[in-house]
Amino acid sequence: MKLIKCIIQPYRLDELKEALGTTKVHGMTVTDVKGFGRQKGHTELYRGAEYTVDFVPKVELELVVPDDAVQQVLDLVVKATRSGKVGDGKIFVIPVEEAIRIRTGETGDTAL
Amino acid sequence: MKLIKCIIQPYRLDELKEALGTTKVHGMTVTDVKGFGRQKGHTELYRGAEYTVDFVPKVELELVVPDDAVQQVLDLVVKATRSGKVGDGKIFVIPVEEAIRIRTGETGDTAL
Amino acid sequence: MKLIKCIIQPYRLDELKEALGTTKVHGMTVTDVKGFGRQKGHTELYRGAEYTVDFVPKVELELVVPDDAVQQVLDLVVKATRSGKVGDGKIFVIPVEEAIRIRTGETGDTAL
Amino acid sequence: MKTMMKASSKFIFLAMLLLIIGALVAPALVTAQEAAPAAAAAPAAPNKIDTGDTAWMIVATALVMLMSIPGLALFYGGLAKTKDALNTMAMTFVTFCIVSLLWVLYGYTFSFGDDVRGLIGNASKLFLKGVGPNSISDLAKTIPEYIFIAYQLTFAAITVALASGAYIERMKFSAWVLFSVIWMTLVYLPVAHWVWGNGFLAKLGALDFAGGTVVHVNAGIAALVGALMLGKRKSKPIMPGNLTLVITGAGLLWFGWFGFNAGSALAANGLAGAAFINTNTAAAVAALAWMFIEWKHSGRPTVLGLASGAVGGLVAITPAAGFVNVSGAIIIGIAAGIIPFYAVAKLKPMFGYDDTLDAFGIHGIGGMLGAILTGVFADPAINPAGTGLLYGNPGQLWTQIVAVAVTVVYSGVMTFIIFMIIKAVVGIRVDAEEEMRGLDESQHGEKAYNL
Amino acid sequence: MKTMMKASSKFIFLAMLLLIIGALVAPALVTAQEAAPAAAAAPAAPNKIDTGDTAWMIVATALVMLMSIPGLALFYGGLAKTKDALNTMAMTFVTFCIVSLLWVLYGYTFSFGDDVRGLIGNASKLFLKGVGPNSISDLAKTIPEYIFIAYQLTFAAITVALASGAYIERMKFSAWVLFSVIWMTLVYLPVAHWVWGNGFLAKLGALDFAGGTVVHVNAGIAALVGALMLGKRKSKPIMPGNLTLVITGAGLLWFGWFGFNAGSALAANGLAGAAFINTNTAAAVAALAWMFIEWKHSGRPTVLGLASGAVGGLVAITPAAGFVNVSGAIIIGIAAGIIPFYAVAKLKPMFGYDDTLDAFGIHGIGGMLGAILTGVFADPAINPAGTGLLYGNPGQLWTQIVAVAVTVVYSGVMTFIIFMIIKAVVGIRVDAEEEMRGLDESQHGEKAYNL
Amino acid sequence: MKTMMKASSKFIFLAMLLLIIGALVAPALVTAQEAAPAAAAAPAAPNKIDTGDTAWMIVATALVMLMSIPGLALFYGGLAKTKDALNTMAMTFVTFCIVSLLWVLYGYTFSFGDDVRGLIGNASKLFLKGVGPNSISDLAKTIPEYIFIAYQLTFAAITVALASGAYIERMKFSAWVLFSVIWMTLVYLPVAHWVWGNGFLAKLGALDFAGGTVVHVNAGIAALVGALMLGKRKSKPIMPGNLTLVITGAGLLWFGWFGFNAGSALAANGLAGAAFINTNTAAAVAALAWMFIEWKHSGRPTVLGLASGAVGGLVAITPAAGFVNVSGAIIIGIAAGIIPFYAVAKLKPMFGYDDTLDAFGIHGIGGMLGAILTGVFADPAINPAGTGLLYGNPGQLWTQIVAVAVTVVYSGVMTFIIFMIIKAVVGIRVDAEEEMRGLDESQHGEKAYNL
Ligand SMILES: Nc1ncnc2c1ncn2[C@@H]1O[C@H](COP(=O)(O)OP(=O)(O)O)[C@@H](O)[C@H]1O
Ligand SMILES: Nc1ncnc2c1ncn2[C@@H]1O[C@H](COP(=O)(O)OP(=O)(O)O)[C@@H](O)[C@H]1O
Ligand SMILES: Nc1ncnc2c1ncn2[C@@H]1O[C@H](COP(=O)(O)OP(=O)(O)O)[C@@H](O)[C@H]1O
Repeated sequence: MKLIKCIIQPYRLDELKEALGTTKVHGMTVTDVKGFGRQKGHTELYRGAEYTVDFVPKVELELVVPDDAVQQVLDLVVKATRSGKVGDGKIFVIPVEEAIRIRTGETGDTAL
Repeated sequence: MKLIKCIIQPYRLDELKEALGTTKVHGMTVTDVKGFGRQKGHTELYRGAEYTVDFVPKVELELVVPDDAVQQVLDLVVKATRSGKVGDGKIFVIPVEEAIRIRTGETGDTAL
Repeated sequence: MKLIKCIIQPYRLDELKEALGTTKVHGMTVTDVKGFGRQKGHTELYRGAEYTVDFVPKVELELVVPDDAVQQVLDLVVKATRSGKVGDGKIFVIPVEEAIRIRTGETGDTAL
Repeated sequence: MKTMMKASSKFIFLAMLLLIIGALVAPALVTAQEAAPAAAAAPAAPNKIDTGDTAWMIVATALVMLMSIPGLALFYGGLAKTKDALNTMAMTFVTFCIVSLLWVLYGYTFSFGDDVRGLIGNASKLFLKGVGPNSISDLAKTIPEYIFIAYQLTFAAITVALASGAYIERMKFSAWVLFSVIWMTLVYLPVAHWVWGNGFLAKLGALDFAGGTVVHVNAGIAALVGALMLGKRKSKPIMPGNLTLVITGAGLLWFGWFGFNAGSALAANGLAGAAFINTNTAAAVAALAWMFIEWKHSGRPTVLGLASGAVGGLVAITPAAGFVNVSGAIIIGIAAGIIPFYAVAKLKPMFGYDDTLDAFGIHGIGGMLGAILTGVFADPAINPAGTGLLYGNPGQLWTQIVAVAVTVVYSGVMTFIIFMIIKAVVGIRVDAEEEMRGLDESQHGEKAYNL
Repeated sequence: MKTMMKASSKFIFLAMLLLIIGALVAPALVTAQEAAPAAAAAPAAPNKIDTGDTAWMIVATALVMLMSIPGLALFYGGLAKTKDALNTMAMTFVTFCIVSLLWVLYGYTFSFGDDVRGLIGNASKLFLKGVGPNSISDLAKTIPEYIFIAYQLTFAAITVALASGAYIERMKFSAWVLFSVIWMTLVYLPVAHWVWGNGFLAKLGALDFAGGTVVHVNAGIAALVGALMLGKRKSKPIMPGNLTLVITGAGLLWFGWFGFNAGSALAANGLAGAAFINTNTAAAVAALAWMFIEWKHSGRPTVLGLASGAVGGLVAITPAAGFVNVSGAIIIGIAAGIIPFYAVAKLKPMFGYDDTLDAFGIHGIGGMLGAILTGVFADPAINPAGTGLLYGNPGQLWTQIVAVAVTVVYSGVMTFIIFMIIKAVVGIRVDAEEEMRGLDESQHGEKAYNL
Repeated sequence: MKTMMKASSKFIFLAMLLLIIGALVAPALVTAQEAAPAAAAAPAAPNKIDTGDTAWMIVATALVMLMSIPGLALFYGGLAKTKDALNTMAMTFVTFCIVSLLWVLYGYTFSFGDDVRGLIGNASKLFLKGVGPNSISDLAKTIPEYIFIAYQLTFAAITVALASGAYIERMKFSAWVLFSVIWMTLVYLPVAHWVWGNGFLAKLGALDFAGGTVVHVNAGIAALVGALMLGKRKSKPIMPGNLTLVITGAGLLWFGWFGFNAGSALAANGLAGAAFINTNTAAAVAALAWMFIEWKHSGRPTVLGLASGAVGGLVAITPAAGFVNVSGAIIIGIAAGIIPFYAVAKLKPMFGYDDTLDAFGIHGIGGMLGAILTGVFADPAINPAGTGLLYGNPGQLWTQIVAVAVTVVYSGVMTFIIFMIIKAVVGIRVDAEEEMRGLDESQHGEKAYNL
């Protein structure tokens, strides 16, 4: 199994969810995060002063998928979230040694 | 060392913390996350309209533990958070190559 | 590539960002988290009653870096965030098998 | 573009419909009997300042000001998405400021100056020329004219601001600023004159105690037309950012509305008392009606439902407050809790216009409801100036319908034109990407919360 | 069930205790001298509307309305957990609406209609029959009766709403709606009549300028009994969701309280002035007293302490506002800052009842404190209608104790019965899982914040 | 320490400068013509309570109270960082309570007691000795003295609270409590007496209708000096925690300001009417001016700009409200929107003092602006008590400058001394680590939000 970590633009989340609906990925975990990278933050105003907010709000998806599904999911994610503009985000693939579904105690791919 | 990622029901956190108190796990990191999975969200009302909130609020625990403690922790987590109802959550085990305690610079298991 | 997860004191973030500016780490992802560990939370008051908030607000940085940059980054992080006081935080190093830049589809180190 | 087409076509249809109504009711104009406007409710003694009346009207003016900032700003701002909350509040805030200035420059004289052919006030009081601490208007014979001017100012301001509820989350701030200036000038001033400045609707005998047509129908139609012109927002779902602000805003609106309705007696007297208790009763009843309907309809009663119902009740009782008795207020309250609910829950999805915060659904519909029911329940025992259908004067109902129809047509047509002009000059909508990032950041470079 | 046992047993004990007190004070009934109720403070001239008094009372009525929505709604809603904030606000909101309706239907006549055997008002003014813009009540001889009706309405509404503070985070919304209807009818109406409608407590000479017993003791006891009946919440720790709302609410309560206390003079006169400055002084002193006590006790002064102390002071000065002088107000303020603090910090944990927001600790205790101290500090130089122990009239203290005891026993017993009935009809508590998810979602399908 | 040096040196320079001004204007003292203080605006009839005037002044007093809690508390609290929000609100809250108590003990008599050598009031009314429900002050001949006392109390309270805006996010709460007590006693009481208690500035003919110098210049200078003494905060960037609170606060300030300015007529009359409309006009114009300047300057108009401009306009019109005509109000409004903007955007960074929320930039600068322009635009047709430069009385402008200079010097010097004393006694700043954790937790053990 792999943990696929996707850091994407918040407003891409819905499209991505739909796209994944077509796969055998049944679940995912989403976190609001602050991103630092090539895409720069915006400037805010305060009584004539300007200060830059140096981070960009992003959303981080964590998907654990069976090895055989990884490639398909990666393609889907890229397809659903690419705009070609700086800030589209990143995908990281991390090995997972075990997964357990708490409810049933099932382990391995069947736990996903 | 392993990183044990547990995605659980928010209101199970306290019980789980107590349970872990009995082990040699000294610390953990907790994040509020949104979960998508078999357990569906609820519906909210707005002037006669109903819209479904499709995610479920969850809590993600990250515990890094020595290899020899993994099994014990897994059992504890399952025991403390299982209700048998859909939505109990998942546990993922991810390999960790190194850990450092910033304060002391200690590394490896002693850093945990 | 490695995923370097740093759990640090929130008010150390700026210094750390500056420090990293000097390296070839171009991006990072930051999450607000609650930490449990040796450093204990504080007590709050409510009409003559005292209750302890048992967690400590922390910030979690996720940095994916090429293998050859890991050591340098680790040193920098420790340098930038160590105060020697309990609660300085932890660093965990986790293997990453693949990285993709959504915008371009680039993979591997060049995607970072 | 497509939206545009749909919008205008929809609008044309609407206009047609109403012009027909207008035509139908023409005869009524002939038969309609004379009747004094609400102002006449004040004692017809020689003009002399009464400290008690003045005390009340100073406070009433402050109360209506409070309805805009922060009342309406909170009610609307809390319902907006968090990323658009400040922009929504800014719309009400800037409008109150703009109208405050224009009102003393020319607004007051064109609506309350001496009547010119029943259509508009004359320019005799441009820049408040000739008004001093001792001046008293014939429309309010026991208070300083300065207070009467300020009191009417607050009505003009909130009327414009109300329309913003249908435009938020996509309208350019610059366009809104322009809209406030033009709409207040070309729409509010004449309509206010027609009804309250001894204009033709007043002469016609239309009853509007505190602004059912002048304020709510007027703003509600502007809301609908503007929403059609702006087109739908990109992101459908409603996400009230902060409902605690909505409840706070609703409370302040209710509180301020006592100044709005009881203040329209222009004196501290029994009529103000009647308007006060009618206002409170209708608001409470409408809140309960909406809550129970929703409980039945959706299975749970909502806090937003209570607040929306209360506002609906306040809107509907506005034209009636100083004319009906408590039973009338209760019936109006029930209607005002149920009908706007269905307008919002069914009509809006059916026609598919994007009235973001239901400014039309609640103020437009509620205002028409109140204006018409005033013609039914006006009880001469409460106010000799008004006798409704139930008390043997069916003509009044007709007159009310005429007044509503005239307002609907005029406000509708003018709003359409004004939007066309603004569209040509500065454009009316922010671009898609700004809309998605939120108007707080794109229009103001600010963020509501840094928690 | 167990909770139930504990609850009732605790309650029985309480009831016994108070019946004994009641018995002890019986003799007082005989010796107690006549004294006019606060209302009599208004000039006894022939009934004629005074525009100044009317102006003030219209505003005072609006101010007391503001105390409920959004005042109390914010004060309570901000203290509730975020997941229960809207439900908490909804309780006050819906109660204000329910009472507003019932008051004009039958509430007013049963509490202020002509006295029937000192127990209740007669039905002569059912549906406000016979009341018009020119009516004036003998209880307020210089203002329109409509305003007097509305003013008294706002007192009834907030009294019921106050009790909700002890019930939140676990009570069914439907049960609360029922409670509002029944409790207002069976408890508030008679008690208000006894004290302010020339009922037996008025005849007895009990002094209650603005509602120490009628409002605060009454609601405070209902709060305690209800909390016992409901039992403890599942999750202990208090987690005030938004303290900025609490401070806002406290400020609006303070502001509105001027209408509550100074308005109880029913006129714009020197007595109102005295009530005003006493109110402000007691609130300020109590806030400081609470702050310093807490500073000593817990090492730091809290903002919630300042706000809670202020409310405690406002509660305690309520019955005394129009009777004591400024020194009296200062002493009452000190007591009201310290005693409720200990009631909340020590008594509650000791007895273990779950009075979520300390409605009993602050309103119950503070109300008794104020009612009794009124019997000590009432200064005839401020108001001839009241002379306290310090000014040579020990009987007054006794009378005050009687009034408190009667209210405690009646409110306690009735609340117990009402809860039993509601428990049987719809149940009083949400199930454990709903409580854990939060009442906003389970009862209303809403969420306070989407930030 | 270094900060300390910089602070004091900066201050010395400031003081020198002003002493020179003071010297320069000395001659003016001789030539200055007599003129009555604003109070004289009330009719000079025999003292008799007028119910209308009383009704208005009761409400006006409540309105000014509302300006502090929650008005200013919200305006400041919403601008503070989230971790310091409660402490910021607590500063205003505790100050209002402290002043409320001290005012009835000795504040009133020392500022409004019979004049002693033009410098201070005598102690005849210590603890309000001799004041009762029927007392009437010669300074307000138609309302109960209790109301006059309470009204003046609210001015004293908000003046002290205003200064806190420059101190927040680093000042010890205990130091602030001490500051409130001492500054109100040694600075506010005498200055208020000089201008309103028939003190030497009144005799000199200084015009200050509602507190331009007494309240805003006074507090603004205290803000600047205190900010210099406290030194800079550790963390630079401003991070307004919750701008919805700021808008709410601004709205409540605007609303309450009607009580502040129109109430300063001390009666419900045409002068109050003039003050009312001037207040609203100046606030609106200043808000627009600030918005447009910022739009030009930074490319986008901000909501905070609208709110800040409105407050700036309210500040500047305060001394002028009852003296100028509407045109005067418009010009003052424009100046008050532009000049404070530059003071905040340019002056502050230039000199580098850390006036956290621009209490000096807005209240200090705006107050001076208003006080001086009053000497230019005072129109005898509005108020015979004041004739400005434009109406042929250049001396008035001079007198205004004198009054401002005297206030600046006195307030500046005294604030410096008071801070030195407090620094010695309890210290003025929290330690770096507490500052970083936030003052809510370190000073109060509380957290604004648990969302
Ligand atoms: N090395 C990295 N480690 C972790 N997160 C990263 C890294 N680089 C970028 N990110 C995340 O990806 C987001 C997008 O990256 P950015 O450089 O802005 O644009 P792009 O993905 O188009 O190169 C960043 O905001 C950050 O959250
Ligand atoms: N494949 C997955 N990858 C990451 N997180 C997952 C995955 N599947 C489930 N989750 C997380 O676990 C939570 C519980 O899963 P769900 O399917 O709802 O119930 P159950 O765990 O009982 O099967 C989800 O809300 C989601 O946060
Ligand atoms: N075993 C662990 N797994 C995950 N996170 C941990 C672990 N131990 C500590 N942490 C995180 O590191 C933070 C700091 O650890 P703590 O024990 O408080 O101080 P120190 O790092 O100085 O030992 C904790 O608040 C927690 O967020």
